[in-house]
Amino acid sequence: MSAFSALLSRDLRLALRQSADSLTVIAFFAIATVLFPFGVGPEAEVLSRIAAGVVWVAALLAALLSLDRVFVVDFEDGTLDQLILNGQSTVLVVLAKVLAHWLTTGVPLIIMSPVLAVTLQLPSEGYGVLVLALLLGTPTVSLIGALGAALVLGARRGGVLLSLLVLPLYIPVLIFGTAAIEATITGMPSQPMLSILAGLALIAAALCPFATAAALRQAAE
Amino acid sequence: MSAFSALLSRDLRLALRQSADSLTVIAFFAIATVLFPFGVGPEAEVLSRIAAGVVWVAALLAALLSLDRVFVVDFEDGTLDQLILNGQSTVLVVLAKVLAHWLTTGVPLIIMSPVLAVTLQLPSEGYGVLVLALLLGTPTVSLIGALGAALVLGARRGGVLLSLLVLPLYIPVLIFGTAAIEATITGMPSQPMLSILAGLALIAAALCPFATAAALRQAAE
Amino acid sequence: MAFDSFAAFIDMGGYAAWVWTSYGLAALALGGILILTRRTLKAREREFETLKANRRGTP
Amino acid sequence: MVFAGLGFELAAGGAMVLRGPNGSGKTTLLRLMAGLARPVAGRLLWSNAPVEDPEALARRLRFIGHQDAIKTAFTVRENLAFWAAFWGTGEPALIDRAMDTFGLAALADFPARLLSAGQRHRLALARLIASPVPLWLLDEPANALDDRSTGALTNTIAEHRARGGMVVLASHGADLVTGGTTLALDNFTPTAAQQWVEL
Amino acid sequence: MVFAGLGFELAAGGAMVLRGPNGSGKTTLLRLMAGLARPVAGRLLWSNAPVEDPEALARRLRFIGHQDAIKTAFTVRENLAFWAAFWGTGEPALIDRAMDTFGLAALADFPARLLSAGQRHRLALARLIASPVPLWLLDEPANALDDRSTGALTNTIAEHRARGGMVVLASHGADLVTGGTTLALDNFTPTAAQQWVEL
Amino acid sequence: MHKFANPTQFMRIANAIYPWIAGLCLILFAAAIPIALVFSPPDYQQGETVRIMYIHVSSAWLMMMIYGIIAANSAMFLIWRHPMANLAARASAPMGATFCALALVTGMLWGQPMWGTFWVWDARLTSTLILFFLYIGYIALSDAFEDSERGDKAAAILALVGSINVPIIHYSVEWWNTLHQPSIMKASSEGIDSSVHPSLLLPLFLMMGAFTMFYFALLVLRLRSELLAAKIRNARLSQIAGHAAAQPAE
Ligand code: HEM
Ligand SMILES: Nc1ncnc2c1ncn2[C@@H]1O[C@H](COP(=O)(O)OP(=O)(O)OP(=O)(O)O)[C@@H](O)[C@H]1O
Ligand SMILES: Nc1ncnc2c1ncn2[C@@H]1O[C@H](COP(=O)(O)OP(=O)(O)OP(=O)(O)O)[C@@H](O)[C@H]1O
Ligand SMILES: [Mg+2]
Ligand SMILES: [Mg+2]
Repeated sequence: MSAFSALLSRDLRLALRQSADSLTVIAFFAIATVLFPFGVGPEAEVLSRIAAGVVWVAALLAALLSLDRVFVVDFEDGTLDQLILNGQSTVLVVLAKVLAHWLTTGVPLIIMSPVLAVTLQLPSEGYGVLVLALLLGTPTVSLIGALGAALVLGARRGGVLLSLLVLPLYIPVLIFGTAAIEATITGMPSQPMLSILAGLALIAAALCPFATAAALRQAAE
Repeated sequence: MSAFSALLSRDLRLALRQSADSLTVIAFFAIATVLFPFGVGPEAEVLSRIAAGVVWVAALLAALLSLDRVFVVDFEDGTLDQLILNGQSTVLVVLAKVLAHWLTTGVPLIIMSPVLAVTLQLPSEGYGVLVLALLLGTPTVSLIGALGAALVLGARRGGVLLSLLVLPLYIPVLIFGTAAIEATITGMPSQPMLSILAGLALIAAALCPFATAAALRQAAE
Repeated sequence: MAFDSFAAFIDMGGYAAWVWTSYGLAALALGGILILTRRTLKAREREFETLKANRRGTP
Repeated sequence: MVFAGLGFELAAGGAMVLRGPNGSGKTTLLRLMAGLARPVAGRLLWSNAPVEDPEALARRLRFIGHQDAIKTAFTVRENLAFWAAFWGTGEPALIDRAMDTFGLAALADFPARLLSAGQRHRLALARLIASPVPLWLLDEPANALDDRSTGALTNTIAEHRARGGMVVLASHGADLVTGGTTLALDNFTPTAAQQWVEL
Repeated sequence: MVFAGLGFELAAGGAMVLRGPNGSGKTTLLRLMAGLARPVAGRLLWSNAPVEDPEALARRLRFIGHQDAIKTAFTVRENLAFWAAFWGTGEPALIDRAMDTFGLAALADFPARLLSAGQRHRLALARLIASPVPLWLLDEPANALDDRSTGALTNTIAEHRARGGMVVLASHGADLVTGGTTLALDNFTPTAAQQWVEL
Repeated sequence: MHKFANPTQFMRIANAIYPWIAGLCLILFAAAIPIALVFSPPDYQQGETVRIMYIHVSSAWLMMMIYGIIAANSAMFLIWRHPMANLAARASAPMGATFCALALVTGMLWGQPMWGTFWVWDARLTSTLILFFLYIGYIALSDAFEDSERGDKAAAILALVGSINVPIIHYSVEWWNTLHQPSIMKASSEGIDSSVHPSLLLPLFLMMGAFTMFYFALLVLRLRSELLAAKIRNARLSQIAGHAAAQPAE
């Protein structure tokens, strides 16, 4: 367990040391969201119609950009070899890194999302469920994304390939995440979608860490 | 000039060696575009209303992801030092890399865009001008993106920071690119917007390479 | 025999465009992958032969 | 890439130097022994039994390779402290001893980004002291070191062996150990023969 | 970080060895001479005149540092051929000579990814022959090389000097040159004094 | 098991049965195409468009079966390191992607006349699309590495993780109520009131058989091809490795 907490605190400190880091994820999220009114035009009814979808898509793309480097730096400077030789289990390493990623990107995104929803004129009933849906959805995003990041370690054009692998797997999260918000806005119960989001998170938590650990070990080989 | 063509052909060969490479950029473009109907819902009139904007935003994000690594790899393996010591000018290096980037990502994106416009139900008058606008806009994207990539060399989480620096500069391209398409669809002349796009490309071509070269020399120091 | 005439067969009860495109694309896809497979196989066989010949050539 | 019929023994306090021209397989063999690579054919034997539990093996060895595994945003001390905490062996006092031994004490609060090539490599080696284990696998440990640091390394290895530790190292230059066995790897043969390593 | 009052001369056929403990500033000085870093204060003099045109200086020198600048997707030959074409000096025959000299001929069509540490470094050094220039700046060129390759490097440097070339190199181990001057860098002092290098 | 892991043995068997598979494939196609296009009756609801079903359902079946085969072979490759399992998975992927694309396109071509739209975002269609992206991802990942072995293993892990999508595709029509047709197999075992009349099942099974045999026949050819590629690579490497320890001239 000491390995887990040592690694987690190292990753958090590394993220804090460059204080710009978490900020940049949020900033990307903000800018990508703000690009839409430019591309689509400022009409309120169009914007509020697409608001939930745009916030989710922007959050996914922001998470994706930050995922790109979850393992790459450690891989390239030889740290990964040493992390694997921890005498316990590579799954531990994966869990620490995923948790650190979620804390440094998922959480800031969740905190930021209501503000952006305002600029996109999301109807006010939607805010609570937007935060809740992101809270249930972002862990899945980090878990699946870490698997993708481990798989593309050492590949050329890793960033693009990562998106290719991971974005399709995000589709269910995106569908149920926006459906929950749409449901609330139109006065329907959002609870079924939210439970599916929770279920997806559980499935991802059960499968992804092992697959990620396997991918890391074979990347080191 | 021999340095320019040697570097250009090297970058193209590096890209071709993995035949999957250009494909992955296209695939990202496709997936990011396809994500929108998931987020926004499948109604034809909403989709066709936002089609032009979504295609442009997806193209920008795709270009952005691939820009991430334009200089990083050369920087990390020491190639950049040697490229700067070319005995001629660093601008040459920048031009070759930007051209290679545009040929391997901008051109495939342009070719792909009409297909994606179909899935988003863009009105049929828009296709020609979509291609034309991308043709005039993507060089600017590559030029500005290379500057951003050079600026963040050596920064951790380079990808995210890069997006942050570069995305706001893309806004004019995005605005006039989509405006040209909207104009055509609504039966107005698109020529003014297209000339502005061409003007932006010229300004970028005049300013960016020098700034990029300076940033690269700075990064090597 | 489900059709009265050749014209009816081509017309597919008014759904010619959908039915014939489906069959056409299927033929194209299966034929395409068959041809691609055979072509790479032939190319590799040739390459392997020359490689073996070269090896025999150089002691 | 496989080692044709390769075997050697290493007792407590023993040392082995891998020698051989570039590309003879020294790095490959060290990574294989560390469990970072798996043999294509054949087995890795430890005390004459196949390694069943690579995790237990990993707890007993430390591999220092061509790459330094240093975070440039951290100071020298933070780098050492992280690995000691992560591996869970060693105590805080050892971190200072490690920095003293490899002449890094003056640089303790220096960001690792500013270190020279040799200083970085010394920081990597300092982990051997900060987080002790019985078996050291060192890939060209004297690379980029100046004479004084090479001396410090030689002493460190000697002390480790005196305490019963084992060392396997790859080297081109001067011998860093006295009285160890030498394994010449010239006959690294890329054939699919059986391969085993016994420790 | 600045060199306090530093000056030396190098004639055609001359050689200089930079020596000093880790962190004494050898790499920094070499990068300064290459024009990759700029002096904080003071000037870089070449034939007693300040360097006005760093591009012209760059055409006359080759810097081989700790990093190898090798594309692992390319073969050994492709790597060499690219740099020769990029720098525009040298002819195709020289590429083969370069590979012969550093024992890479058999590996010519091998992807560079598969090379060992020493083979990679030899590939980096082979650029000196494939794309000739008068001044060589070499940072610890014998790192990771086996004995035979070190011999080949020594010969190559001697031949280069015999043809009137100049070499500045940083080294910890054996001397790679005969009869050159040695600059001991122990007194690298991190103060803001004037600094100049004359070649 | 071990006998099949040996490439030479395996290929001997595969080459021996190849003519039979190929012949069976030709016969099945020769029977299926005329029956599907000419001799079978139109559906009472869907009219002549039902003829698309023979292609659509056969491709859909193949794309799922091939993904299953890839996942199984990937597991064998990761656990026992059977090189043949890896080659079989690699050789299958492009065919799976082709059938998947075919199922999607024919589904869209059927959807337009039946549902009035090419595409809806329902569970089956979405999960099929994800399968297509998984195929593309598998292929891209397996040759994204300079070291082909790295690509093989990474792609194998992806294939295993992605395999949870296959049951989702199959059961999606039961778990969520959708526009898409429920399962035929279930409908026909209950017999009556099936949207798929027994006279339509004959051409469907013939076509499925023909597609399946087509896949296996092509698999043999592609395996032969992959093995040759591996042999060529090895020959190249050993040619060089013969001198790998070559040393500088002094
Ligand atoms: C793009 C659109 C479509 C897609 C992606 C799609 C996908 C699939 C898939 C994956 C299956 C195999 C399911 C399994 O065997 O478990 C299937 C079967 C089937 N599809 Fe579609 N389909 C599409 C459109 C349609 C349309 C428009 C119809 C008819 C109106 C249709 C009718 C059927 C039938 C009858 C079956 C066989 C039922 C079964 O075995 O489950 N499909 N389709
Ligand atoms: N997949 C592979 N197939 C064939 N040969 C390979 C493969 N990977 C590596 N090699 C060869 O194995 C050798 C690598 O050996 P290794 O890196 O262990 O050498 P080394 O003894 O550490 O050399 P150095 O002294 O240069 O560090 C190289 O000659 C390389 O060409
Ligand atoms: N920005 C800086 N401020 C202060 N000191 C610095 C700075 N950058 C580097 N240094 C110091 O300068 C030295 C770097 O010198 P350099 O890398 O040239 O050493 P070297 O002689 O090449 O050593 P080695 O033999 O280890 O390669 C280090 O001691 C480092 O601490
Ligand atoms: Mg080595
Ligand atoms: Mg140095």
